Amino acid sequence: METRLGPLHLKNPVVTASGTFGYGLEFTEFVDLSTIGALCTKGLSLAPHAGNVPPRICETPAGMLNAIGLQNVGVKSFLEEKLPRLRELGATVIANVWGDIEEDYVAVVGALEDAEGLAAIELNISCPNVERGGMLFGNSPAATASLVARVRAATKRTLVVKLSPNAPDLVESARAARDSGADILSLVNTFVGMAIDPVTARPRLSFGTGGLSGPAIKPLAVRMVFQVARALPDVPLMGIGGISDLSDVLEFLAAGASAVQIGTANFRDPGVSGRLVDELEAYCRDRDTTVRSLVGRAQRAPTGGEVPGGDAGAEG
Amino acid sequence: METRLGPLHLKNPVVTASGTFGYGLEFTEFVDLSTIGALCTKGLSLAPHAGNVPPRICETPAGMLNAIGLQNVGVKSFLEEKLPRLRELGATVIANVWGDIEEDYVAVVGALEDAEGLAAIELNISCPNVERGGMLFGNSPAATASLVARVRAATKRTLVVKLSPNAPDLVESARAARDSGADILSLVNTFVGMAIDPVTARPRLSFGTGGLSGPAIKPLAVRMVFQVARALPDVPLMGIGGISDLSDVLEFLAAGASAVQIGTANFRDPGVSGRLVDELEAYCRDRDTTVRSLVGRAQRAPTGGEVPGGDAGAEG
Amino acid sequence: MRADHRGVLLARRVFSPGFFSVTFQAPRLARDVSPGQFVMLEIAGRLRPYLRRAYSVADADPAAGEVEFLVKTIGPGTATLESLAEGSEASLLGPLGNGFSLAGLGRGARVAIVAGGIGAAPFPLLLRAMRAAGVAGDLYLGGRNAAELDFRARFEGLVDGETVLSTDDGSLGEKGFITGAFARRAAAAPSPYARLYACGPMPMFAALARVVEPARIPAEFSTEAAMGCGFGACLGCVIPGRDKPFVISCVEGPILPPQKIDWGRI
Amino acid sequence: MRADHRGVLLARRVFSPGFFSVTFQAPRLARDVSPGQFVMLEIAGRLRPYLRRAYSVADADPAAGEVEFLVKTIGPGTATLESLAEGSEASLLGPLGNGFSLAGLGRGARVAIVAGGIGAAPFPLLLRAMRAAGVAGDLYLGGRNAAELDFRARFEGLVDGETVLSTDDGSLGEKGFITGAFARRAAAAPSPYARLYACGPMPMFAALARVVEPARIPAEFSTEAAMGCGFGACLGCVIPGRDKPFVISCVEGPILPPQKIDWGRI
Ligand SMILES: Cc1cc2nc3c(=O)[nH]c(=O)nc-3n(C[C@H](O)[C@H](O)[C@H](O)COP(=O)(O)OP(=O)(O)OC[C@H]3O[C@@H](n4cnc5c(N)ncnc54)[C@H](O)[C@@H]3O)c2cc1C
Ligand SMILES: Cc1cc2nc3c(=O)[nH]c(=O)nc-3n(C[C@H](O)[C@H](O)[C@H](O)COP(=O)(O)OP(=O)(O)OC[C@H]3O[C@@H](n4cnc5c(N)ncnc54)[C@H](O)[C@@H]3O)c2cc1C
Ligand SMILES: Cc1cc2nc3c(=O)[nH]c(=O)nc-3n(C[C@H](O)[C@H](O)[C@H](O)COP(=O)(O)O)c2cc1C
Ligand SMILES: Cc1cc2nc3c(=O)[nH]c(=O)nc-3n(C[C@H](O)[C@H](O)[C@H](O)COP(=O)(O)O)c2cc1C
Ligand code: FES
Ligand code: FES
Repeated sequence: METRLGPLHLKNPVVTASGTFGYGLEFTEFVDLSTIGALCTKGLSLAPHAGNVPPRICETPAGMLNAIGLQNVGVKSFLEEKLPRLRELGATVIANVWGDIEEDYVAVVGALEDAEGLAAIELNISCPNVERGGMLFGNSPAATASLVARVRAATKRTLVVKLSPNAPDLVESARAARDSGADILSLVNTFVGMAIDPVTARPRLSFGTGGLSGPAIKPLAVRMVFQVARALPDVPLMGIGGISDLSDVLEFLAAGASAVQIGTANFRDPGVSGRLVDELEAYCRDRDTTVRSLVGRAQRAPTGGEVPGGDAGAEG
Repeated sequence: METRLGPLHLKNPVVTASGTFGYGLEFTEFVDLSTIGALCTKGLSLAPHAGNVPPRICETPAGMLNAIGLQNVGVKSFLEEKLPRLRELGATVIANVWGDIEEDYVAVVGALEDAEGLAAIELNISCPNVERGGMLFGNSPAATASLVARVRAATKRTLVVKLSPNAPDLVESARAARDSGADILSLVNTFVGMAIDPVTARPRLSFGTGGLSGPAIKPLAVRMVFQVARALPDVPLMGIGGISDLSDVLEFLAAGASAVQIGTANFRDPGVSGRLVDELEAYCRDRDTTVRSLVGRAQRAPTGGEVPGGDAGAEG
Repeated sequence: MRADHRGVLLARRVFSPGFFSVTFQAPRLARDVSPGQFVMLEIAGRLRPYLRRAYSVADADPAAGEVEFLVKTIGPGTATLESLAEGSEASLLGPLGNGFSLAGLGRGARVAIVAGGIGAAPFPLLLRAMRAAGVAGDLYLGGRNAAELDFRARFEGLVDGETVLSTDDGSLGEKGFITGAFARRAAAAPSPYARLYACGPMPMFAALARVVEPARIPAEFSTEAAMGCGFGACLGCVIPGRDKPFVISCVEGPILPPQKIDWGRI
Repeated sequence: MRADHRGVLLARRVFSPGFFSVTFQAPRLARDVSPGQFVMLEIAGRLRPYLRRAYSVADADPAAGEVEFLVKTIGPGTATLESLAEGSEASLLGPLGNGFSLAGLGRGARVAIVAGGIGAAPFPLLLRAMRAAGVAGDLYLGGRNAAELDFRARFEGLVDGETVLSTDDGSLGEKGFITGAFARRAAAAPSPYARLYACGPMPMFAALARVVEPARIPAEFSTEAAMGCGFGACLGCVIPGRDKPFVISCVEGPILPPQKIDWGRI
């Protein structure tokens, strides 16, 4: 099950996704943290951050919307109160970080640089760049390139860049991140969505819009992983989006992801990540195959079947 | 329940979506076609079209993927065999059309120009523009503008332009369509997605990718309708995406749609469109309100609640 | 006439793990259905499965107002049916499709029925109609192993003719594919069979087509495709055709003669 | 310790339309839970509702290994519970949250319990604990109308004190809000009550806070927020706080003193 993503070596490809696994410590009764490939922390900022006013979440068909607003304890208390305990528990930790301007990212990464027991940094670029009037870092390849380059220069650590599915051109964003020094790309973050109470006609989230996650987005995430893997076959990918069971894991591996991140499923089923490690191991044993050989299989399958005169209409 | 969308007057705001209602005649045992606001035909091309090889559809969490490939009987047999019967049944018909190059669209619209009993034309711009190497008409505002202008010049009919949610910048595409002569915008079409069989690692659809529809996409569609209604308050909108029950209809109206289109729900529940007309009528009667006054209510609701220092992070 | 019938689950009969039958109270459907037709079944209020699932009507008792389905568990739809509590409701959209035809078969005519696994589902109702029309028939049932053919008990007393069994592993009846067993008997000239009715996976149909087309035995295959609606609206269920690009299997079928299918494009 | 317990539905008791109780077999949970704690409940294999739903443990019988929930039907989650067949399984994640505290209440102490509608859910278990600790208490139950208070039957024999009822329409007990009924009795100086336990909608809490804070009556409110996980992982359930921006209600609560909540930001 040993999994290599460029410079990052994990004992298996099952990782828990940022913001859906707290700081790991909330899950100790449900998962032995030393058994999963890695965990991504809640998004860390330099200072503690309060987040948005409630309601922050609501349910949608086969998924949920959230606008937590990146509430977190801040990098200092993470290093003092969380990381040491995670080390004791033998967890492989990826620190997910964010900021409002490039300097914020650089500062957080700097604060983490000498910390013991961090396997990698994951940049959440789905944040509003306040210097650019709130336009998201992830929504322009130029902004992505500039941010990733700045962070790359500031750290020797393995750098994961987490792509936003809301980017106008995902492959361009992926290329920009890769060319600016990302070692690994993780995709996808949540899709901007909205739910409105039919009776009061008020948005269900106080923030108005929120990020859509859960099984509902899986077909979109699989397509994006497939597309980026095809365009950038040399970049190791972590697939994310609605993964709930073993077949979902296999689906993302087949699409071209070398590892997967489990998100919203952790809320419904806090033990799911540990169980998926066991199930994937059993699957590989039974078919005596390796995780590595499961990666990208769909890339080699023939597609595009149409009859003469058939069009390429993916819609209808 | 009388509903005005610019030049288009419907007896009520409940319309059935293209490709999910056949040519209407498949539903006569389940819906009295004269009672619904309108029906959109399967996408029509000048010549009959065969479509993609099976498998063409697969189920996804709270939705489905399709790559039918725009199979249709062609405009000639539509005019000879379908439209006359639809007229007899008292149906209000919107002809959904598509093509590979601008001339195709112009030709289909021309063939429909003198047909009796068509309420409007709906342009499906989510089709590959073969002249532009298959890039979808809907994915560039320039291509959209050029196509809509050509069609606008070719017809006196009410023109609905159906937007693709896969466009890099939906509001730009909407503006381009409006500025080039669209009377009404309908949104959204399906989202490009993919499903892979976990065991065989082959895409579940022979075409590879497909269009995602159903309740799963509702939060994304609601957000897009809300966003376009806010940017272009003067343009009448038809909201589409995962609508299955009355509260979904109310949600899209609140977001800013003047009418709604029911799609995939017609497969599960062929009588749903007629029932929604009755339920909406009853709802308005009980609260003695009008459909018109339900439109855009959420636009007026306050949003963006955050605490000092709270960020605008819609994701996480 | 097609309608969305309310059905109440009366009874479930389990033949072997994953093979069972369910009987619903649905009077109008029981009256209107003919052999080979199917319904699109939904269990109310569920998002999973999202689309309805297609099931052939295995048997119908108009007097009692009951319809029965023979089911093999595969995924969420069939699993829901397997665990559905008695007394629960389902909506049964149907009857759908064209159904089998006995036209042109006089009293005393002899036909063959070939079923691969759960493909046997539509045949109890067809056998009743045959008996009423005085048509005799041999039943060929093939499966992976003996356990997967336990549901043959459902055919007791229904067959006016021979019952031939085969299993891939030889644990019951002849060893090998049922198509071989059928071919050996049907090949005889003149063929003992005036018509072939078959239901099973596509490869079985392809093998049967290679037998009956040269032998000029008229055949009716109950085809299966992933269906989004079941009544001609989604165009999801097409099968490559010979005289046109695609056959819409839910309305032009599911019962199709081999001549309508382009086996080269399957 | 928190765990995902398998629960089997033993019985359902319906008090009035939309108001019912469900009893599950779940021995370890029955043993480990304390008053005011809750579980996140899921019915296996369903995509709807997608997230688990939170329910206070209304009562627990460690000897019999049973836990009971008092429920009001609102949407898909509660509706599924209302129609769940006996013998069906659910997963019960818990016990979660901090629970009520009886600390500092000597034998003979008298407290008040104020419940708005289904907010009464957590109190049977609390009343048992009070009786064991020799603490007396008056129960204040408020609802929209008489029918919505039929579940008061569930409290028979549990209250060591007065039971005061009120309805908005006056169809049962005093007319008006239950907070008024409580205020009139609690206001007396010295207050008859050493502590207030309350559960209901936020506006009720706000009204109660305006009574107990000036009167210096210690209070414990069982708060309610939309919960994504129930164990501190999603940060979806926060409530505006006084000494910090937000309280994470699922782990720091759901039982909170009014002093921790910033009523101005509710
Ligand atoms: C006209 C018609 C009549 C039918 N009659 C019957 C019947 O009487 N009894 C019965 O048991 N079934 C019948 N079927 C098949 C039945 O509809 C499918 O088995 C069912 O849709 C499976 O749904 P599911 O949710 O359980 O599995 P799904 O999740 O839909 O399928 C699970 C996996 O199995 C694959 N799959 C889907 N259908 C089949 C299949 N038929 N065979 C093999 N793999 C499949 C899917 O691609 C998927 O990978 C009929 C199908 C049609 C089109
Ligand atoms: C700690 C805690 C303990 C709880 N204990 C109980 C209990 O013991 N018994 C019980 O019946 N309920 C209890 N609840 C409330 C219960 O969790 C909700 O009623 C339930 O989530 C509703 O889910 P649903 O799917 O039925 O409706 P949903 O679809 O979740 O809600 C339907 C509509 O009602 C709104 N809504 C959601 N929750 C509430 C609510 N609580 N009150 C009013 N409107 C709401 C939603 O915004 C939505 O618009 C508790 C909640 C919490 C946080
Ligand atoms: C099977 C299928 C076929 C479709 N065919 C067309 C089409 O021919 N033209 C078109 O403009 N939209 C087509 N659509 C898109 C729908 O009209 C609708 O925009 C989309 O499905 C989203 O709505 P829904 O979630 O309610 O289904 C099709 C959708 C489905 C599911
Ligand atoms: C409540 C919640 C909070 C999240 N917080 C973060 C975050 O802080 N940083 C981040 O990069 N992604 C965050 N995400 C996104 C997830 O990590 C993941 O990318 C997304 O949810 C899609 O995966 P899923 O469908 O498996 O949940 C959050 C998601 C949810 C549901
Ligand atoms: S299943 Fe929809 S057209 Fe046949
Ligand atoms: S419900 Fe998830 S943190 Fe409280």
